[in-house]
Amino acid sequence: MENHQFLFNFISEYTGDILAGVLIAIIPLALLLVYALVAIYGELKIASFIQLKLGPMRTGKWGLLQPVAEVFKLLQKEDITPDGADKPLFNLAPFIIFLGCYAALSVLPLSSHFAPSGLNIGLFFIIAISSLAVLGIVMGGWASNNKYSLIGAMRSVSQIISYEIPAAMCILGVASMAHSLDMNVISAQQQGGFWNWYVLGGPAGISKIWLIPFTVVMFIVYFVTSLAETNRTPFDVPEGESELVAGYHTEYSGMKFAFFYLAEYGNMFVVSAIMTVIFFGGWSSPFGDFLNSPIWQIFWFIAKSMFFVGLQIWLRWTLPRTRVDQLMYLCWKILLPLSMVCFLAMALGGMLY
Amino acid sequence: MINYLKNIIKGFSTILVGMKVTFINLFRPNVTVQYPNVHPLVRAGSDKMPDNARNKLNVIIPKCTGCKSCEKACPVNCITIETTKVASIDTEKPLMEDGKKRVFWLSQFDIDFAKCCFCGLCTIACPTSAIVHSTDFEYSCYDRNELLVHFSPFNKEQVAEKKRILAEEVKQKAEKALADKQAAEKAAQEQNITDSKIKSSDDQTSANQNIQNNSN
Amino acid sequence: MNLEAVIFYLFALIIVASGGLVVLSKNIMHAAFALMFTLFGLAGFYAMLLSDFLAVSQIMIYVGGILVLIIFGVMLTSKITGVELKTGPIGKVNYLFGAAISVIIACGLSLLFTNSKWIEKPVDKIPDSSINAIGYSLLTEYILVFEVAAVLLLIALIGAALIAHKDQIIDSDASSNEISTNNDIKIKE
Amino acid sequence: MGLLNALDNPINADGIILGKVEDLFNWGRAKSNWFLQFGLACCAIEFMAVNASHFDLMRFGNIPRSSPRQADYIVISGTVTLKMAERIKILFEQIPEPRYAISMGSCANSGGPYWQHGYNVLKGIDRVIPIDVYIPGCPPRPEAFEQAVLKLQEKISMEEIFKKRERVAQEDKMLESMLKAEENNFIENVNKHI
Repeated sequence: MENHQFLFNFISEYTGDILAGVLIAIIPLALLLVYALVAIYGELKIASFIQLKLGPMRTGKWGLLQPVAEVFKLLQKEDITPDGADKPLFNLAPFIIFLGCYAALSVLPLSSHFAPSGLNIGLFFIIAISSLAVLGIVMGGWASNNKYSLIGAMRSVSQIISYEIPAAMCILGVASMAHSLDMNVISAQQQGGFWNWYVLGGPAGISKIWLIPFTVVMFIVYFVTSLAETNRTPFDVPEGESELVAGYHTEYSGMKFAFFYLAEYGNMFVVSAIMTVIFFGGWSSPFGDFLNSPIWQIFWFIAKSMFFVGLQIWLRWTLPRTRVDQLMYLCWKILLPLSMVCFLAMALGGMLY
Repeated sequence: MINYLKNIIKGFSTILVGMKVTFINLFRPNVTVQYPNVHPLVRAGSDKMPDNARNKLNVIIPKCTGCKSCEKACPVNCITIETTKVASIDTEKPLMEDGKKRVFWLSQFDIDFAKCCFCGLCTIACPTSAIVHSTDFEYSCYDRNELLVHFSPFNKEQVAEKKRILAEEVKQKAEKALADKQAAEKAAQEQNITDSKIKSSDDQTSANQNIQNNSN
Repeated sequence: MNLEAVIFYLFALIIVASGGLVVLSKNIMHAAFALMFTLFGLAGFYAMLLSDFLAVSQIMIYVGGILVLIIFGVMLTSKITGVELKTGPIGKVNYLFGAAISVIIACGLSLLFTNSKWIEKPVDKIPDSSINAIGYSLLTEYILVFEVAAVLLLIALIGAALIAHKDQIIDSDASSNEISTNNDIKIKE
Repeated sequence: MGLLNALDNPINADGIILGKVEDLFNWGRAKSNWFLQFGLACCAIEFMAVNASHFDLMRFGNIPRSSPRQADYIVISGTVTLKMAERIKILFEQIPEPRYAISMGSCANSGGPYWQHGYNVLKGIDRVIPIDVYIPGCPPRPEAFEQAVLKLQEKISMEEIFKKRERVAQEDKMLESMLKAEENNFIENVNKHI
């Protein structure tokens, strides 16, 4: 797609290139902040409804202002840096984690006419940049000078690095079918109804039916790895409250903790957006040309992503935490072979169609 | 190999079963009682305050005889009772609830709810069921001293006043006894002196009454 | 000075500053994390040279893989063995020695750069993506190198598995109480 | 011109802008209370009931946190033994300011059944940490706990942020002068004795 920089060109016509770049960069930030408020509220409410209770009710109507109150609260909290902590690293870690999540947002195509950065190797970039989160976690865990933080950080690193392999396999499978790493191109290929989505074998007509089981399994594998990469339940061993106090962010308070919180929810959105792009058609409407204008495409993209965020929250309040060795068993002995088999099938599909 | 695949399929299918359960729960009506809006006393039905709920203790002072059996029964000694005899010269003549004449003022009846373990032994021990569990549970406070509740109807000055009256009476009685003794000794000789003394004490009691009215 | 030059000098500043920190920092963890910024700056250079695939690979392999491994190693050794990982006092002679070596290397490199004849060629068309070209050349021209590297990695993988496996068999009595992985259970069966 | 004067000196009692900001900040702090997951004795069972579906403490914006660094208040739920008192003090000090504490039940309030003869029980948690709200009961009803949370929110929403700073500065000055006076006295005494 040539016109993914439509908005950038539009703004830079009236302002300078640098100013346009800054303005464009603010859009994902605003999206992230608004989304985080919605996601935190959604998490509290869904968790409560699943437990047959009500959740926040007394902050605004139905507790709608609860996340806002939390932001104001966190702004005022004392910012503690422990005495034995490694101060520069301790203070840098939350920003590194947040940077990873924010940089990943920069290549997501919200619509065919708007991606903050139309990188032609967007998928590869997202896999690479999400490793920044690992570094941030190690930094925070090590600098806290707290054994629980350190154990949490080590668990988190081993978990994320292991689960990156099946995740990369899934992304490679789709890339080999789409012959591209550009997220905008992949989204555009899946236009024309949900039958063309890669979770249902991609846009190849009726003869692709043999591929559908493999792509569906691939989607499930990616969903499981995405849970592990964002440290969500059932894979939240790095911050397991029953064993480690709060994992790698035990010693963080106030706004620095808020950054960890924000990055966790931001990463949830990023993995959901990747899932949307590579399996569920990205910004394309599920009903062919129905409501497929560039503005509606933003709606479809965010709606699909939020659906997967909701799915992650739903799963969090369903499953208990796994043990560390079970976690590794699942990754290396189940997800990796499954993703390899599916990758072979999808590569064959990519060669045929 | 077959076991491996079976294991995988079983794992995913059980996760789906769990998700089904939580999904059904997501749309079931909630069971929450919205406390400040729906007070448990007002709310009818199953969630009414139980009869034997161990809430704040209440002392019905007109019923209390000051027998101190609750103080003795209390396992944590959180009840402090002090009684003052009702002086016969006191113009206030209180009655018990059942119409009997009161013998003691309850000059002090304190329950320290910071120590109380709400076991209810005092309510069993009380012969007139003057001390009972009420339905009030909303009395948390910012200062611990507020939990020391004074049930006595008197404040400190009034208690001092009552004590003073009692002391006066005792003194009077002693004087009277002395006078009687003296009178017995000098029975036939000097009757005029005792008459004048009684007259002066009558003046004093009327003055006391005035003070009490002012303080009230 | 146009925008590209500004960005270039920005990246250069990042690389030089963080590289200096890597060398001069006494705390090894600080050095390792400073290395992250150096590698990021290099990735920025690759991106400016229109080789975006290389830039992202740089981030993925060096920042996401090798640096994490380094940090993991440092972390495990320092915290578990209780040894404070810091470089000791170096001494003036060593400083002089190191400075001399680095000056010589810098002079040599700059001589090499100024004297060698660089072919300057205008880019007639900015390629859409460098992935296609890299893929073609890997599977045609450099197929042997590619395969040899692959075989090497496979050998490394098998070797790692073998080492891990052997250790477990030898120490199975001692370590089975502490570490009970699924491997252990299978061996016992 | 009361309004304009108020704008001139916003720190004063009539400050409108800062007053509103203060209200907003107090609102945020009052409505979002994260509590430390921390139970001591039998009151903790009742505390669990408060958190569960029927009484749902989350309605008030109270979310459990497992690290004291991220908590806003601690609930002392149960008997505080002397050994545990030290730990509670450490935990409370690890909570970042502004921090609050709720004492739940008779044991925490004043030692409860052990206030006379419990040689190993702290006679009231307020001997170790400052308590904001005391809940009587053995154990208190869940509703009583919720009422205490409402009282805590009321207390937080009436706090001063900006004036407090001035007051603290004044108090510091007073303390300094007092210390100086004491020091002078001490020196005079020493001189006398010499």
